Parts: sequence; C-alpha cells; structure tokens
Amino acid sequence: MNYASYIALIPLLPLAGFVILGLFGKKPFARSAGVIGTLLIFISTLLALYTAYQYFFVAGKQHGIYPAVKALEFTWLQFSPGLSIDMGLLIDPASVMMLVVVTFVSLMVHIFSIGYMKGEERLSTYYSFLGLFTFSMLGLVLSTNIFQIYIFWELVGVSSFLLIGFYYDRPAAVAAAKKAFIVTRFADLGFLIGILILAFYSGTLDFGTLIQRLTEPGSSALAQLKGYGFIGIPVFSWALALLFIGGAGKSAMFPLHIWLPDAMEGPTPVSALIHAATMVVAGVYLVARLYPVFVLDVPVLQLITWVGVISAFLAAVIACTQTDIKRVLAYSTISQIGYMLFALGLAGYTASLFHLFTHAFFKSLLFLGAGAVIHYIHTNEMGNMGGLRKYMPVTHITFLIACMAIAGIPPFAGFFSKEEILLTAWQNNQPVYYIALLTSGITAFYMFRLYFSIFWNKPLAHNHNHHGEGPWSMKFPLLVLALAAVVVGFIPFAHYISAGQQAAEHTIPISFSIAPVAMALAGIALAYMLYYKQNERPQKLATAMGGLYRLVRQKFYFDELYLFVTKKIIFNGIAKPAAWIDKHLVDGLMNGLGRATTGISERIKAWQSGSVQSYALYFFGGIVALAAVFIYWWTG
Amino acid sequence: MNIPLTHILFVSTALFFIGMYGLFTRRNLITMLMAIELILNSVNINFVAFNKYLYPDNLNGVFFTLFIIAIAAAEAAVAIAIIINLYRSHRSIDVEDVREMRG
Amino acid sequence: MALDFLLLMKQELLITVIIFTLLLLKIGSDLSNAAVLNVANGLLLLNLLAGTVGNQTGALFNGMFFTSPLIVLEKNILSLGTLIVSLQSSSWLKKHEHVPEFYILLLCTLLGMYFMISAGNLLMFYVGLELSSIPLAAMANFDLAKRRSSEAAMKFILSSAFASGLLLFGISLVYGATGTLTFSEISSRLDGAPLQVFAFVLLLAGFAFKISIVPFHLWTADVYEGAPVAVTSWLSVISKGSVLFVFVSVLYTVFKPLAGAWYNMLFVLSMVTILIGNLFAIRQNNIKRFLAFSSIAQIGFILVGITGSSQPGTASVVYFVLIYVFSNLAAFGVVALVSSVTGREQVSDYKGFYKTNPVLSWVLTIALFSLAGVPPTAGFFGKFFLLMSGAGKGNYVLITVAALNMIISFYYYLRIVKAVFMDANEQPIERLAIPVYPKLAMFICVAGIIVTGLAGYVYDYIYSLSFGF
Amino acid sequence: MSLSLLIILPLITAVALLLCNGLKPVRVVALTGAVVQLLYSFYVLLMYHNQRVFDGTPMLLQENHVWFAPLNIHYHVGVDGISMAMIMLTAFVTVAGILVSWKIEKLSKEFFFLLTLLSMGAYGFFISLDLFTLFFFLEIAVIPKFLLIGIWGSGRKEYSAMKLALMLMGGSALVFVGLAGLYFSTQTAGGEHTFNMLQIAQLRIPPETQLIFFPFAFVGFGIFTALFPFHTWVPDGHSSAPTAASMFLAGISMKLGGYGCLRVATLLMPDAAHAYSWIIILLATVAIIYGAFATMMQTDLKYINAYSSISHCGFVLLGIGMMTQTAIMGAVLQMVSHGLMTALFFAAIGMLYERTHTREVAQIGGLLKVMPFIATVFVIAGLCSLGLPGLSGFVAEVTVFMGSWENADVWYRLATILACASIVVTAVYILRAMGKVIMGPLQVEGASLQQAGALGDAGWNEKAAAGLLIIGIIAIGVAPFWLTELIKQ
Repeated sequence: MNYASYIALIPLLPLAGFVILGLFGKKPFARSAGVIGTLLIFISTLLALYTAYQYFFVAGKQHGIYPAVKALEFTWLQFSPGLSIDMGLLIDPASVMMLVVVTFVSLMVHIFSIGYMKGEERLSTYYSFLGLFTFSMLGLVLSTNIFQIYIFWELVGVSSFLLIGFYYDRPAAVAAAKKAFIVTRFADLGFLIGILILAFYSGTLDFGTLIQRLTEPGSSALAQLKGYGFIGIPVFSWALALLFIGGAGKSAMFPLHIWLPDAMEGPTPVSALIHAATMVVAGVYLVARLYPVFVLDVPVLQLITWVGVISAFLAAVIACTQTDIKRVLAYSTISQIGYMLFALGLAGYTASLFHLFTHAFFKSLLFLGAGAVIHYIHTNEMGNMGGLRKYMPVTHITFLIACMAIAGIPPFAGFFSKEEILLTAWQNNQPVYYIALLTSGITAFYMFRLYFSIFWNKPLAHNHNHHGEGPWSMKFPLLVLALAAVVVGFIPFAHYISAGQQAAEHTIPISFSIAPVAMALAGIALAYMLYYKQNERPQKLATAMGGLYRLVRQKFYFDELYLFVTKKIIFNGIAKPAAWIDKHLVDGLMNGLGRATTGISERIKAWQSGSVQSYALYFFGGIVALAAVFIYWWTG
Repeated sequence: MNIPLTHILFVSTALFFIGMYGLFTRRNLITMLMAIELILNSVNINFVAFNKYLYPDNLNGVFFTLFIIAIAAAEAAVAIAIIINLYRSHRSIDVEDVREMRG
Repeated sequence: MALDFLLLMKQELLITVIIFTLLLLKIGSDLSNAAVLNVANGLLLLNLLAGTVGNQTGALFNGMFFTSPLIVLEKNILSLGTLIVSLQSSSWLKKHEHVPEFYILLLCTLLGMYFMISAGNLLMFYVGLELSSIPLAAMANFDLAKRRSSEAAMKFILSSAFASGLLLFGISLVYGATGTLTFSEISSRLDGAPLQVFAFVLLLAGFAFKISIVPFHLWTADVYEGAPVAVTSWLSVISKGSVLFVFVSVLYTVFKPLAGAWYNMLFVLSMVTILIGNLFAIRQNNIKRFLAFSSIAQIGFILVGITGSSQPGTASVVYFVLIYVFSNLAAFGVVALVSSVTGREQVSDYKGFYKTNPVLSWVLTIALFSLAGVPPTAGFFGKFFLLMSGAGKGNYVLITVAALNMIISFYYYLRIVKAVFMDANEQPIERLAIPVYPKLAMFICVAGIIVTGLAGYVYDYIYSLSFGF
Repeated sequence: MSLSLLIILPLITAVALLLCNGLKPVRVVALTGAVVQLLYSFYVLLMYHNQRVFDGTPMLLQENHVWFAPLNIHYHVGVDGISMAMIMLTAFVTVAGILVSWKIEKLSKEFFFLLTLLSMGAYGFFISLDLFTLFFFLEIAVIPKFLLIGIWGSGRKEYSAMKLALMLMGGSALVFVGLAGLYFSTQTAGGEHTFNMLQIAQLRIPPETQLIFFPFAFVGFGIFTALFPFHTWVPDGHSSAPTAASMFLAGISMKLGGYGCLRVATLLMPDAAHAYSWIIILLATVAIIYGAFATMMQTDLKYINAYSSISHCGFVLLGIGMMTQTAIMGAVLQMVSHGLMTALFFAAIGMLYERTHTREVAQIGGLLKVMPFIATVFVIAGLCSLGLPGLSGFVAEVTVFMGSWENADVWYRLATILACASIVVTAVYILRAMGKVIMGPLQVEGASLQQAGALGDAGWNEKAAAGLLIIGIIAIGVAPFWLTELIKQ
C-alpha cells in the first residue's frame, strides 16, 4: 500500500499556507488569509481522516497488530555511517491517531479564528503562524527518527513562541512568549543530551531500529548502556530521564510547568490548539513513542509516574484558586497531562493515549468556549462574569458538555479514558490511585466552579455588548467539538492502539466506576454550593484556609523561585561577573600590554639625551658589553 | 735599543683612552675633535708598531697610517667647517648648548 | 688589462666623470638650477643604465678591487636609489643656491660606497667608508642657515669620527693578529682567539654605527631630524644599504671563522635593535625622526636575515634593501615634498591629509604598508624572506620575538595611516601640486613596491647571484 | 576558466573601482563585480561537482605555478569541499555587504575598493594550497579592515580599528612562526623544504616538531576566530565597524581563522592536535559558555552579536578540537552557518541603526510595527543564532554535538554538555534582545511616537541583501544534505 503520495501532503499543505501567507500576506491575501488557511487545513484534515480510514479499516491488522509503516524516508543529515537524521513519515496507530487529532483540532481552531480574529490587522501573519505550527506538529507526530522529532519539537516551540507573542506590543505577551520558549528550551537541552547518549550506544537514530536494538534479547547496546554509569546512575537511566525532561518541559510538567499559565497571553484559539490539545501533549507522545525502551528501565518509569501524579494534583489544587478563566484551563491542562503521564509510567499505554485523544477534544472545546466568552465580554477575569447563559446559549451548552467530560461524568468522553487510567493505577500502584481519585474530585470542583462562575452566579452587571454570541464560524466548531466530546469515548480505543503485541481489550467493571463518579459528583456539588449563586462562602473559605490558600493562590511561589534563580543567581552571579571579567581582566590584559609598551617607551626616552657625548658613551659601553659577554661568557 | 712591542702597545692604548676620556669630558667641540685625533693617532701607532715588529716584510701598516693621516685631515677640515657654521647659528661651540633634538 | 679596467670599474669611472662634469659646470657656466637638475638626473640615469650592461666577475689592483654580478647589482640598487633621491629632492634643490655642490658631495659619497662594496682589502674598505661619510656630514649641514641642520651635522661628524676611530682600532688589531689587510687572507688566518673576537667587536661597532644597530644608533634620530629631507632619505636608505651590503659580505667571507661568535652577537643585537627601535618609534612626533626609528627597527629585521648565514640570507638582505629603497624613498618622497613646500614635518600635520591630497596619501600609505610588511606590497615578501632566512638556522626564539615585534611596528605605521585617513584637522596641509620629477620618483617607487614583491623573478635573480655558507 | 579567476575578478573590480568617478558608477561596478563573482563561484561549484565524479583526489581544479623558486614557494591553488563551501559563503556575504552599503556616500569609492580587496583576500586564502600563498592572502585581508573601521566606523572607531589590526597581526605573526617551523621540518624527495600543504600532509612531520609549532599555528589562527582569551578585538571591532565591515568581519574574516585552524594546524599536525586537543576543547568550551553569559549583559545590539560570535565560533573550535570526522564537519558547517547568520544579523542591526540612530536595546522597542521587514530579518537571524531547526545554525550545532559525543571520554562529554547548555543561554539573550527591540511597545529614543511611526522600512538594496543571506540560511537549514555531501571527504 502506498501512502506516500498523499500523506506527505498532510503536513505540507499547512506549510504551504505558512509560506504563501508569510510571503504574500500583505498584498494579495490580506483579506482572504483566513479562508486560504482554513481551506488548506481542511484538505489536510480530509486526507488525515482518509489515511486513518485506510490504515485501520482497509489495510487492517497483520499478525494481530497494526503494522508500523514508513511511508517515506530520506536522509536529511548524515553524521557518520549508520548515524543520520532521516526525515520520514511513520504511520502507526499512535501517529495516525495524532494525525487525526491535530488536523481536526487545527481545523476547528482555524474556523473559529475566522470569527474570533475578525478585524485583526495582522490576520495573514496569524494564519501563517498557525500553518507553521500545524506543519510542525504534524511533522512531529509523523517522525520516524528521534532527531526528526527533536527538530519538529523545536519548531512547534518556536511557533508557540510566535503565537503567544502574537500581540507583540503587550509586554506581558512578550514576557510570556520568552518564558515559554526559554523554559522549554531548557528542557530540550535534556532531550538533546538524551538523544546523544542513546544514539552513541545504539548507533542509530531511527525509532524502529533503536527500539529493536535495545529490546532484542542479549542486546549489546543495552548492556553497555546499563553497564556504564555516571555518578552511580546507569547511563541508560540518564538517557531516558533526560529524554523525559524534554518531554516534561514541553508538556509543562512539574517543576517545568510555569510557562504554560503565562502562555495564555496568546490569542485564545491558539491556546486551544497549542496549549491544550496538541503541542503540550508532545511529551506524552514522546514517551509513548519510545515506550518499549522506557519499559526497560523501572526507576525512570517511576520518575515519570510521580512527576505525573504530583503535577496532576498540584495543578488541580492551583486551578481551584485562579480567577483568570484561561489560567484555570491551563492548570487543568497540566493536571490532565499529569494523568496521561502517570498512566504511561504505570504501563497504561493505551489508557494514556486514550485520555490524550479524548482530552484533545474536550479541552479544545473548553478553550474555544472560553474564547467565545472572552470575545463576548472582553475580559478574562471570572469576577467580572456571571449569568452569561442567557446571552450565549450555544457556548453555555457546549461548555457544560466539556465540563462534564473533563469531570468524568458518564457517558462523556473523559469518563471512559479517565476510568482506564484509574484502573491502571489501581492495578499497579495504589497510592497513585488514591491521589488520582482525589484529583479527579478536585478537577470536577474547579471545572464547575468555572462553569458556574461564568454562566450562573451573579447576573452580568452591565452588558455593553453590541454583537451577539458570535458568528457561525465560532459556534460551529463549538458544536462539532461538543459532539466529539460526547461520542469519542465510545470508540473501542484499545482495539486500535495498544503497546506492542498485546492488544489488551478489556472491559471496565461497573463497580469500579462508582468511586470516581461519586468523587466527581461530590466535586460538582461543592462547586454548586459555593458558586451557583453569588455568596460569601468562597471568601470565607479562603480566609479560613489562610496561609495555605495564599500559598496555592500564588502557585506555590514557583514563579518567584524561578525569578530568584534566573535574576539573582544566573544574572548577577554568572553573567555579570563574566561580562566584568571580559571587560576588565581579559581585555584589560590586552590593553595593559599596549599601555605597558607605551609606558616603557616613555621611560627609556632619556637614553636619547641629545648630547653627543652620552651617545659616544653608550657606543663605547656597547662595545665593552659585547666584548665582555661574547669573549668571556658566551663563546662558541 | 730594543723596546718590546707591548710597551708601544701600552702607549697606544693609553693614548686611545686619553682620547676617549677627552671626548667624554671636554665640552668644547674643537677639543673633542682633538681628542678624536688622539684616538686616530693611537691607531696609527698600533699600525706602525705591528708592521715594524710583527710583519716587517711588507708595508701594509705604514701605508694604512698614511691614509689615516690624510683622511683625518679631511675629516678635521669638514668638522671645523661644520663647527664654524654651528657657531654662526648657535653663538657657541659648547657641546652642551647643542642638544636641541632629543627624545 | 685596459679594457678590463674600464669594464670592471665602469660605474666608479662613470661617477668620477660625472663628478668632474658637474664641477666644470659649476665653474664654467652659470646654468639655472633647473638645468643643472636636468643634467644631473640625466647623468644619473645614464649611470644606472651603464650598470646593467657588460658585467663580469673580476679583480683589479691585486685584489684591492673586486667585482661580481652581485656587487654590480648592489651598486645598481644604489644608483637607482640615488636617482630617486635626486628626483625627489628637485623641489627642494630648485630653491637652493648650491645645487652642483650638493650633487658633487652626493656623488662623492656614492663613489665611496661603490669602492667600499668592491673593496677586497681593509684599506680600500676604510677609504671607501670615509669617502662615503665625510661628505655626508657636509650634506647634513646643507640647510646652512638652520640651527638644527648644523646640530645634525656636528653630531654626525663627531660620532662618525669617533666610530671610525674605533673601527680603525679594530682594523689595527686585525692587522696585528693576522698580518694582512686582504680579505681573503684574513679569513684564512682567523681562528677565534679572544683578541680576534675583540677586534671583530670593534669592527662590528664601526658597521653598527653606520647602519644604526642599537646601542650604536643614538646619532641616527637627531641627524635624520635635523638634516634636510633629501639628505635624511639618502642617509637612511642609500648609506645604510651600502654598508649593509659590505657588512653581509664581510661577515660571510672575512669573518666566516668567527661565525659562532657573531651569530650570537647578531642574535642579541637584532632582538635589542628591533625592540628599542620600535619602542622609540611609538611616540615620535616628527615624521623624519619617526622614520629614523622605524628604520632602526627595520635594520633589526635585516640582522635576523643575516643570521641565516646562507644563500637565502644574502639574497634576502639584498632583496630587502632593494625593497627598502622603494618603500622608504616613497615615504620620504612625500615627506620631502610636504616639507619643501610647507615646512611642516610633524605627524600631527598629516592629520586629514587624505582630504586634501589623496594621491600623496595613497603613496605614503602604500610606502608605510610596505615598511610594515603588509601584502601585496613588496615589504611583505622582503620581511618574510628575511625571517625565513633567520628561521633556517632553527632559532625560533629570535623569529618569534621578531614576529611579535611586528605588532608594535604595525602600531606606529598605522598611527600615521590613521592620522592621514581618519583624524580631523582644522588646518590640513593644503593641496599640493606634484612637480614632474617627484611624481616620476613616486611612480618608480610605487611600481617598485608592487612589482618587486609579486614578480618572483626579482628574488630568483638576486638569489642566483647570492652566496652563503 | 580557472580557479585563479576567483582572485582575478575581484582584482579587476578593484582596479575598475579606482578608475571610476562618481557615486553611481562606483556602486554599479562594485555590485556587478560581486555578482559576477557570485555567479562564477557557482560555476566553480559546478565544475567541482562534475570533476569530483570522475576524480577521486580530494583537491580539484588545481593550478600550480612556481613563484619563488629558491624557496620552493609556489602559487598553488585548488579546492575541496570545505574550501568550496567557504568560497560560496564569501561570495554571498560579499554581495550582501555591498548591497547593504549601497547608500554610503563618504568616500564611497575607497569603501567599495577596500571591501573588494578584503573579499579578494578571503577568496585567495580559501583556495590556497601553498602555505605561503595562504599566509599572503591572510594578511591581505587584515589591513582593509583597519581602514574600513577607522574611516567609516562609529563610536571608538580608531581604538577598535587599531586593536583589531594589532591583535590580528599578532595572530598572523604567530602563524608565521608556525609556518616557518613546518617549512623547515619538511624534506621533499628532491631534498627541498616545501610549503605545499598536500605534500606536508603526506610527509608526516615528526611529532616533537608538531608539538612545538602547533600552538603557534593554532593560536595564531585562533586569534582570527576569537579564541579565548584572545577574543577581545571581536566586540570592539565589530561594534565600531560600519555595517558591511561588520558583516565581512564576522561573516568571512573570522572564518579565515577557523579554516586555518582546521586546514593548517589540525590537519597538517594531527599528532599535536591530538595531544593538545584537551586544551583546545577547554578554551573552546570556555569561549562558548563565557561568551554566551557575557552576551547576556550587553546592551548594545552590535555588542550582543559580537559576543555571541565569540560563543558561536567556540563551536567551530570545539568541533576542530574534538577531532572526529563528524565534529570537524560540524565545525565547517558552523563556519558557513555562522558566516551567513551573523552577516544577516549585522545587516539587520545596521538597518535598524540607520533609521533609529541608536543601537542601545533600552532605547528602541516594538519596531515590528514600523519596519516589519527589518524586524522579520532580525527575528530570522536571531532564531538562526539560537539554533532553530530549519535554519542553518541548528544543523551546524547538532553536527558538532554529535561529533563531539563520539569521544567517549568523560571530560570531553562534559565539555559537550556544557556546549549544549549554551543553546539555552543563547535563547535567553537572543529573546531578550528580540523581545525588547522588535516586540513590546513602540519606542525610539529621541523621537516622538509619531516620528518613530514614520520611520521607513527596508529599501530594495537592503531587501535584496537580507533575502540573499536568508536564502542561504534556509537552504542549509532545510536541506543540509547537499552541503554535507559537498564537505564530506
């Protein structure tokens, strides 16, 4: 079966959008940028769906699994024989799934943006950046080679930077964009070094070969990796942990999560696309990609698990105290990705990817809904909202669906995937299970806190809105995504996507679902109590919690900690001395040589006294010295 | 009468250093010129003495002396002309007054 | 014999004829200055041309006088330099009352140099040396009314007399030690005894005085500064060049048995000379004085080449002197023109020079670059070969010191360039018209600077004539 | 059609420039010369490709003429992939440099003359196979810089020009000693010493000799490429230079050093290079990290780019010091990439400066609003500098890292990791500058918002210059395989 011809088009069409709108955005396409961009991604989406159809239903399984196919591959950069960066298109269940998710969500965001960004001066720039991002993300998911994934990893990073900083004249947006890029760059450093280690010992950068070389029985590469150590830890663990740091950075995992909430400075549709559905799950995807390798090292899996759990819990707690609706959603994203990661750490490959899949839909729906709200009311602050259900019926309903989905209320999508994850945790690690269960309760609470605050609570104080809920271009994506949030949970995910050979199809016992659903309902009930009507209770509660509340409200002072490290330690402690040393010591040395020369020159001026007698004396002295030295001391 | 060569060389060397001393200490330009003549004369004595004592079979040394005397005369002539000219502009033939250029 | 005599001594004879011609002109007619200049330059050109034909190796007067293609080449280089100096000084001489005398003195020194180069005997050498230096003292005083000119002449004649006294003392000791004055015999009788080394040191000092090796250099700057520019350029290029030629051949042939001793001496002297020359050159404000010290540093580099004591050694020294003639005379040409028209000789006077005199500025810059050793000017090749010759001995300390000293020398050459191109000046030197003769001289110099280096043939030719051991 | 034409064409251009009169002819002649040279470079590339198919030898299109027979000095030129890459770089940067300085009115004839002379030096240097020829062209390329900075520069231009010239001269003095040492330790079949690099490579200099002369050659060339601690000419020189001169300096001139370190020092004296590699790596790592941190504190855009050049050139030296095939390839890639990128960066800074008359980061902001093209150029240069995939910087850095990692020694690895870490620091300072100058609220010191808003965007010449360099950067970044194929031996 030959995929190459059209699969290559899936990422290349958005790229074409980027190039066309980037170069000619000003003159011919200033008005039609949105349509052009949307059209291209629409074709991409159709092709992606067709690919999925072809892959899952036409080609089907071979020997009980869906085969991994390289639709296209060429050498991009040859390092040494056997070691090269190859660019290719890898088609396997995970990548096809991601293909669908990315193109679909991207299409929705493109459509939504037509309405949302209307009147924006730099519309073509916006759409070209969206194209660049979509291209990069698609390249990332289709990677055949660990370096290819790194390349696109960086590219999504920069598109994220560009889009966060889209409103470039707002200092906050600029700061957020820089923060996002630098924090993820720092994580990517780990990724890069991890790649270097793995590549050196396994002698390849290709995913397939790499996995095969490391997992084959009696693998010499694995033996070497486990044999050598650095500071008492095997190189293998270093490599995987470093790779994971890369993933954690992109996925905003604790303690590298600080960039994601700030990233909300970008246009809201961008947040929906990049910071909810696609780019931030790249870390999960990376670990999933190399899952057979990660499985070989238990300590790293545990690291992943605990990072995931802690992130899930902490982010959920922080989300309860935030008042900026996009920030709440951002923390909820961190929390949900934490779920996916600890599921991976606990061998729940399918569960994790399933949650990734469902999360993409309901989270982008939440963001787009939030976008619609912001579009309507021109503020992000929860305190300024309330009673919007009357004005924005479509948004209200779809938002509610999404909230139910994320809270894990059956039969919405989130329920199924979260259930899988909790089951995995229950089976493998009980403490994690309990924390996760608690977290899911908190999730339901803060989501409904958000929901009630926006749509119920106090009535809208003054409505100076002249336009309605928004054009159809905004409502349509909400409806489509809401539909998806309802139905995608019913897909028999495990049938299609599973780790390695075992196609583990199992059903979850009904009895297991009782606890999580009960937790979720409890959370909702609490939110209802506190936020359904305007009242004093939340305030009182916050006061009662005192220091704890402040700690959480200030996000555990992570930003301040980072600020301290960068400003005080790196800036004042390293960079300033370096610049000083360069100016005064190193350059001073060079200038000093010059000064010394002129100084000596000035000092010996007196030799040239102008008196002919002293000249003769020097003359004679020269003879005496020469004669003395060369006749008596230095002969031969 | 047999004066050894060393005696004569001693005289010439003494003359040489007397000339040197004169050159270094006298401030009058003419006197300095005379001191230089002393040095040249010490060389002359050397040549003649070597010729007489060591290599009597040719007259290289003696001839050299003749040339030195002649050239010294020319040199003195030019030098005195210059000193006269110097006196015109400086109104002095003290070497210490003639050190405008230095450094 | 008669024909041999004519052929082998043709340059000396020709110069003598020219001297007498000029003498007769002086006595017999009252030609205008311009006419005298035309005649003199024509005769000098003739002299240069005569040097290029019918050359052969041979000795006259029982080895007193010796000539070979290399020697003829060396003389030709001097003739060329003389012609250039003469062309350049025309704008100064035109206003002077004693033009024929100047030429007579000049040519007397040239004749002295010829004899010195061709000398096969210490007596001949001494006569040539004196003939080339006594008239120079008179020439240094040629700006009769200027205080500094007199001072320079006084310093020169006293120092020079003192130096020749010491040189003679050395010669007398050599004579005492070997019993001969003939070069070829001396070298066979030397064995490195302390007395001989001492005699050599005295001789070396005599040479060192003429070519300004530190610490025998102190007269140089004062005399260069005080003397008229034409005389300064003559002193710094032709006079030095001639003594260098003799120095090399004397070291390589006569004092070959003392090579161990003089190698070490030159090793030390060259480093000291480069360093001191550079250090003094850094802060000079008078451009002539500056060029004096820079030429001292140049001598240090030449000494590095001489230490090579090989065929490349001789070749590179002769080659460098040729390049030095072009480079230094190009610089002096500009200085002479500026000085003769405006009387300004300070480095600071040259600020903003490029704005008013672009052509002169470029000539000066190219000359300075050549002196500094920047490609593609010939100076680069000259210095490269000198240092390579020195490196041939395997003494990399010397080479490294010399090479690093190039940095300092760069500094002061670039300082002038900076003044010319970059500095602002309230009263720059006005736009100067360049008369024909100086223009011609500059053209020759610049062409020489460019061609001598890039055309490998020149070096090949010099190399083929050279000798070493 | 021969390789020497690469030297002769600029020479003709230079002479033609001297004969020109008036602003317009001068510009046209200079540009025509550079463009013809660019086209001819492409032609040479083509010839090289064609010949390489048939001919197995590494050096192609050789020309060998005796220059100074007594010393066995030849005019000997030829190209291999590395020199071909450098020639293309030079051609690109030259055209861009001339385009950027289109508007220069002060002594424009001299300006373009010196630029052309400088490029001639670079071309000659890159094609030389004889150490003498190489040294000759190396020095040719020094003095024009002095004049360019001193006459057309800004700020403390005389001081910077002098510093640059003296330090580079110091470098070439050391190079000279190294070359002399090499020369005298060779002995060809005919009993002569030789400067011929191909012969020297085969002769195998005795290791003891290598140990003596390697430091001279390496440090000497190293000064040209900002080897720590001899890098201090870089910030001052670059920041005082006029735009085109900065582009030449960082884009071409610093590459002379890297190329020399590789070609002369390392490849001709491999034993010594191995022995000293830890020192090279140490210095390179220090340069990378320390340069990056020092950059963070700079407030002048040109200083930022100059210091970052120190850091980036550290990668070149690191690659050379690591001595693996891949690392060396990375070093060459980095030279080409950095050449294009930094030239672009300086071009962008120059364009900004021309309009805002300040280079202080604190005094300008939000320029994307008024000059989108220049701002975009700036962003692209910045992203290339911080190693974004798809632009050339990434390819080069990654290749250096991969190559460095091939050394299994722990300290080498540590150095590699530190070098990798610099990409984060690079991101910090690039984004800081970018965030302030390009993004944020519009601000131009000394101009009201209205005046600032009226500042124009790039003219055709600036667009062409930037476009040319960006094409190069993207061509390498998107499809590095053609370049690595070219470089590979």
